[in-house]
Amino acid sequence: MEPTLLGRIGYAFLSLFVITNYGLLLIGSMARISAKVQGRVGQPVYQPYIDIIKSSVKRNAISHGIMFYLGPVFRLAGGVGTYMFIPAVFGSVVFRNFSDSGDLLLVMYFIFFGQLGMALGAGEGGHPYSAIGVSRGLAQMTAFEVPFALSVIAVAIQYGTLDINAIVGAQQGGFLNWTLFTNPLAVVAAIIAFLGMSMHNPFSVVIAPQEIPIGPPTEYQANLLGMLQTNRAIFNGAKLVLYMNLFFGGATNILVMVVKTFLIYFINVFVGQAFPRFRTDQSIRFFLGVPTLIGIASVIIAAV
Amino acid sequence: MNTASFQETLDFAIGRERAAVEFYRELTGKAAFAAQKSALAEFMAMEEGHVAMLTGMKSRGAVNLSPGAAVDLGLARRLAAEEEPTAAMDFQDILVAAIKKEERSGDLYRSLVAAALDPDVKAIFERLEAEESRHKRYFEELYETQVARDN
Amino acid sequence: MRRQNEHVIPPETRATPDLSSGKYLVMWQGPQHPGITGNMSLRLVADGDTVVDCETHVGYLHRGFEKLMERRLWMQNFPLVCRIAVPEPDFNEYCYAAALEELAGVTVPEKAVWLRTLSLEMIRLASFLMWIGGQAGAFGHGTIAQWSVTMRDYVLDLFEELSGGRIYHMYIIPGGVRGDVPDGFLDHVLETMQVIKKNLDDIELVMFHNAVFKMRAVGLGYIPPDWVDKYGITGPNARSAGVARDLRKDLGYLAYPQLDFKLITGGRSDAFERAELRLAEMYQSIDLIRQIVARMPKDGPFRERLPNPLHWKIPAGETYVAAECTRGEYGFYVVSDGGDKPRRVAVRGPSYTHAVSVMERLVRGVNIADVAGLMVSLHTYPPEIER
Amino acid sequence: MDIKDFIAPFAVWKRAFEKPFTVKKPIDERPGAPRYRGFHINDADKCVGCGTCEAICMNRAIDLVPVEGRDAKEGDSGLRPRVDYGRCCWCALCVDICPSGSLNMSNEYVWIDSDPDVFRYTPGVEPKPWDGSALGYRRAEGYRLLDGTRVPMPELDHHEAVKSFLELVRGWSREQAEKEADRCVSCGLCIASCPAHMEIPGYIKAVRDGDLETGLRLLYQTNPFPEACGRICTHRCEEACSIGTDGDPVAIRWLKRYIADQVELADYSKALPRKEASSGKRVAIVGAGPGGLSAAYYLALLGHEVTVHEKDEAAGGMLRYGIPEYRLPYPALDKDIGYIESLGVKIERGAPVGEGRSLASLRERFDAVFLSTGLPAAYGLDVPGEKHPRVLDGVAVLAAATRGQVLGLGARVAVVGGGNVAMDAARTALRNGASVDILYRRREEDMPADPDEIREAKAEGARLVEKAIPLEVKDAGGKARFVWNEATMVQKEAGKRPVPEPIPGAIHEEIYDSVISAIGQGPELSYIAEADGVEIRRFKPVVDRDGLATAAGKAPVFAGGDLVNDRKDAISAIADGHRAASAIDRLLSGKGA
Repeated sequence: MEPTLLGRIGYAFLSLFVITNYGLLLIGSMARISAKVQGRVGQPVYQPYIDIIKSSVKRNAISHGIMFYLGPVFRLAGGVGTYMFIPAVFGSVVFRNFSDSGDLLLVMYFIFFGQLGMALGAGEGGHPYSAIGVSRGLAQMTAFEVPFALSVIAVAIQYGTLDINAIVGAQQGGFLNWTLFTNPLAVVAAIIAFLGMSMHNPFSVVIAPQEIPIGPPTEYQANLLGMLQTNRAIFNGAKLVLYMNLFFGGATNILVMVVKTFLIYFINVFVGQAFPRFRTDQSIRFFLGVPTLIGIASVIIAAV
Repeated sequence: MNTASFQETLDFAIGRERAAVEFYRELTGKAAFAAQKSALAEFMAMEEGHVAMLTGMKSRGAVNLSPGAAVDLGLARRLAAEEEPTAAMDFQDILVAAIKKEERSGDLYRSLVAAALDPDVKAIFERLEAEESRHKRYFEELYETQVARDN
Repeated sequence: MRRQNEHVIPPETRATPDLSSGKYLVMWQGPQHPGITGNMSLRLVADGDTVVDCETHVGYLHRGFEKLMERRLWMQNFPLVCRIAVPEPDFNEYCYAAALEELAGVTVPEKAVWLRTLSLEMIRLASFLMWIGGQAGAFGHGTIAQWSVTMRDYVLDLFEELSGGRIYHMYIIPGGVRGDVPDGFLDHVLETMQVIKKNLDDIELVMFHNAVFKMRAVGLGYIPPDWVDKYGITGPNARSAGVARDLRKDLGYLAYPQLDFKLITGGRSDAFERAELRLAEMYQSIDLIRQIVARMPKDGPFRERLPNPLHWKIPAGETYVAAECTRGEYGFYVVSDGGDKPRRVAVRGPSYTHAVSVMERLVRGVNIADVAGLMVSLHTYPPEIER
Repeated sequence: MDIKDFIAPFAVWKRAFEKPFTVKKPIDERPGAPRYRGFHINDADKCVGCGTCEAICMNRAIDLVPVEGRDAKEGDSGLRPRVDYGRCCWCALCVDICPSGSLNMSNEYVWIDSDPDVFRYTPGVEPKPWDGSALGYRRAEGYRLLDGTRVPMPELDHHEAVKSFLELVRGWSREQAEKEADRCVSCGLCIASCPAHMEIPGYIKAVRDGDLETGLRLLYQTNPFPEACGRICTHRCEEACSIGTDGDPVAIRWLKRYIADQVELADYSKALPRKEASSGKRVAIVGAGPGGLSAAYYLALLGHEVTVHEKDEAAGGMLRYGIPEYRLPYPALDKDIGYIESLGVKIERGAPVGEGRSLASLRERFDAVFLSTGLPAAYGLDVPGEKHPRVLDGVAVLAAATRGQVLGLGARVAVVGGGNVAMDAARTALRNGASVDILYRRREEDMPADPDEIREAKAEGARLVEKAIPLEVKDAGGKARFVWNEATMVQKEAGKRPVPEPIPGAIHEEIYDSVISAIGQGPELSYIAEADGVEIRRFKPVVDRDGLATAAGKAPVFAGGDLVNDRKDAISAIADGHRAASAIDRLLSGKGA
């Protein structure tokens, strides 16, 4: 039975709630794994909750104008927007969100929307580090966008659709149907782009603490920072779900979703702990090199 | 104990103290200079105090003295001065005389304790003996700290 | 990635960018900045993300040590000097103590000489461990930093056991040291060295065979050999430029003449090689510590009796005592006017040269992202600039 | 760059399967090392509040503060160090230097409180969980910042010493004196315990600085007998010395002597203050001992005309007639007295007060009188036979020795008593070729004499017979047969000193050529008449704080010295003299008492 619009909105909120908490726990447990590599016991898994609560109850004393406040709002909107048009669990009524109302292009737009909003907001803060971080971030984003876009194009060609539900549906019926196995080059290009998207080493150029202390978020504190921290969980969740749907056969229940997204996210940490950070120019050169070639190859293969 | 023997016992004791006052008065008569007179006057006043105390007890009808004997520093038994102090007597001479006098009183009461038949009288003599031992102790201590400092 | 022999020597003169042109970005790196190795600040003028001019600013940590010392008794300065270079306080303690002993004509017992050498080598290792964490961290490799700081803590544990203090050991007191080694301490030293050596092997594998680290560090901050004398560059920075200079060899102080070690030099003189050279010196330190433990006299006095510290007067005179610290020549110039307080103390820390003159020049033309890595590769401790 | 550069970095993950470096509960699982320099602990009973920790602390983090229920007493200022952890840098120099070793550190390093004021506290007084901690920073064995060993004083060899009356203690060279002076921490505990409150740290500093004129000036501020006191003072200061809490106390007495010895009498006037203009007032002093002459010195300095009446043929009192030459040579004493006389003090020698020169007449002729006649009369043995001709009086023997008379003590001498007079008499007898037994009623540790004196007397060959209660002196063909009863020490009353109790039957006797009695001395007070109005209690003039015995009648009468005070030593007499001089000056110049 098709739920009413109000019902769908209710489900969407529930879904958003679940993904937020999942995102937070994911961040917490990844921090714990990173700590293990670094020889530490590490923070509690629930530490992100504490951080958000602490930030959110504080009062913001500084104003840099309307755009400054809107930055985190845009960012959060980007995160929520991305998530809202991806089915978290294939075939689920609750977790399908509004995936039938948008397609892959809309989702990709939302991925950038938040960044742009953030760029405008943080730029308003007037701190040079924000500006540098923004320019670095946008430059790198442009770079990893190339292999990512290429692999999305390859997927779209392969499945002949931009509808995410349809792409997931096409991968059902055994893991050999996953894009991972049907179009591995596209997946490789996309995963490399994903490293850049997730801001882990060696692509952590935006927040690069030793170079430009934390970059754009430097200027944000208190509840605005809380908003950014919340978005981080949602946005991560959304991207992971998207990757899972496009390349790893989606999920038919929440457990599969958790396992798959956890593993996808772990790739970041796995690489991130082993390498230092690229300089921005090195990062750009990197993305425009091998990953782009792989992406092109995947498109060619898909097209042929 | 009957009242008579109580009165009698105390009268005897008061008599001893009066004799002590007389002893010092006699010594004062021999004294040649201020320091001697001052020391003797002090000890005499002490004995007069004892007279007053015993008289008070007599009128109240109860002996109010501790039975605990003071520690014997053992000086009295050794000190030599048999001879009576002279006009040139110094502090040592006066103290020795005082210690000897208290020693004699103690000895007397001790023999009275031994001779007493009435247990109550015996108890009073015991207490008086203890009291005299405390007086002796007082002078012995003075002797130790003021005279025989180096011995 | 830059190739070898492609070194661009930064211009000697400062650029004069027209800041009102709107072309340049003026940016302060520090004093609150995770990429700065202490309380110091760099005022960078960037053209895009390339630094065209840099001005170093110190003074954030100025406590006037040298002046304070003139107001304190000779012995009272002993707990003060260690604060001049926080990560390796023992060199201050040694230089101050040795200067006083020289002026007062005191000979330190043999046992104290060895204990001092042990203490200096241990802190050399600790300081290098802290540095290697900083070097990895400056390029974003936090994992190495976490490991090496742990290893440093293990050395600090040893210091805690030996002297009762982790950071400020205050162990090398004028006249000798403050105590003999506790029971079992030397075994702990050897065990810890084993652990650290194993970890250094891991670091060597992960950090020095790392594509990204090489991309960042190779060719960065090239110091031409002819700068060494011109700027007064010492320590690994000079040795990496191929200049064989090490006070442990050149002056032969403490027990170093009796220890077996080779001077390590390089020639490529960039951030990567300086890191490699320091790693090699860390291994060398471990080796030296093992030698010291094996050859140290078992007993004997560890401190020469000095006059009452409350009235101790040192005959008039002046002296300069130097030691090779992790960053180069560390020296104390002490003047006595015969009184119970120093007339003048001047501290020569290598960071003055490295973090101010050399840094200001090397940073010209460098990407903003590399400024932190470059600064760390010079291994500087700002507190010693501000005595 | 090769493929290894892409693969090798993943080796970091090896670490993920190993035990973490960090621990979950650092506070519980990570105690400080045994030597850790944590929060201070102080044994408040051992601490003497000398403040050396305060002096060495470069951060001024330590303050000496009064503590409830702990009063100042000799050798203890009653203060205790309070540490301010807002300033402390945990360098532990305070622990290193603490003279008594009471101040230490625990290995406790965690202390959290929201009230910043609690981090300033007095260890050992305010209870803390780490009090009495067995672990923590301690001074290493064999490591001390202060020197606990006294510079050895050159002395005559005992075999040599006993042959003559040459001065035993030779005195220090400049180097030795400066080395000893260096041991002082200038805590000043000694000042409080010195009866004259001499500026001890000041003159020790003068020795260190080689500025002996300043040193001499500081000595004369409170004591015009530095030569004498530098030799024979009972040095209560050294008992209070904080360095002595864990080592030899600073040899304050010898340092004083060093200063006085080094400055020639002719140079005294350059260093010392000049007399004030004449006040026209006249003061009589009875007795030219240390008390009387001190009063004379300070009164003369204040411009008063002073006349000292001395019964003996030479001035100095007990310093001259009671102390043998080998301890205090006469030239040294003459130097002290000579300087006092040079200020115009008139000493009438051989002029006893009494018949023809009564106290009343002095009160007529002078504006004030100071009595310091001391304790010239020896108390008798008070045993049967004490009037035996071979039973001698210790004080008289010493005086005869001073006068150069033939003592004729014989070959075997017994000295009865355990005070300094007994020791002096014994050693004088030894120097006259006698073999000497010292008989004392109690044990050696109960002897009132200076431990040094006892040690030296024994070293010179005197035999010490402890626990010997004199019983009787019998005649043995012109010699004296001394009978004593061996005693055992019995603790009869708690808190009092044990009493010698004769052991029945343990009677010993020995024949001696002379028996010197030195059990104690008393005053000679026959010159004070009742009419003088001086109150006397138990053979002691009763005086107020300033030494005033009576203001009634003509000139006020002051008294001091052994006659009055209980300490019965030179320095107390000097203090009395100084105090009385100040009081007399106030009275005479109308400044109010």
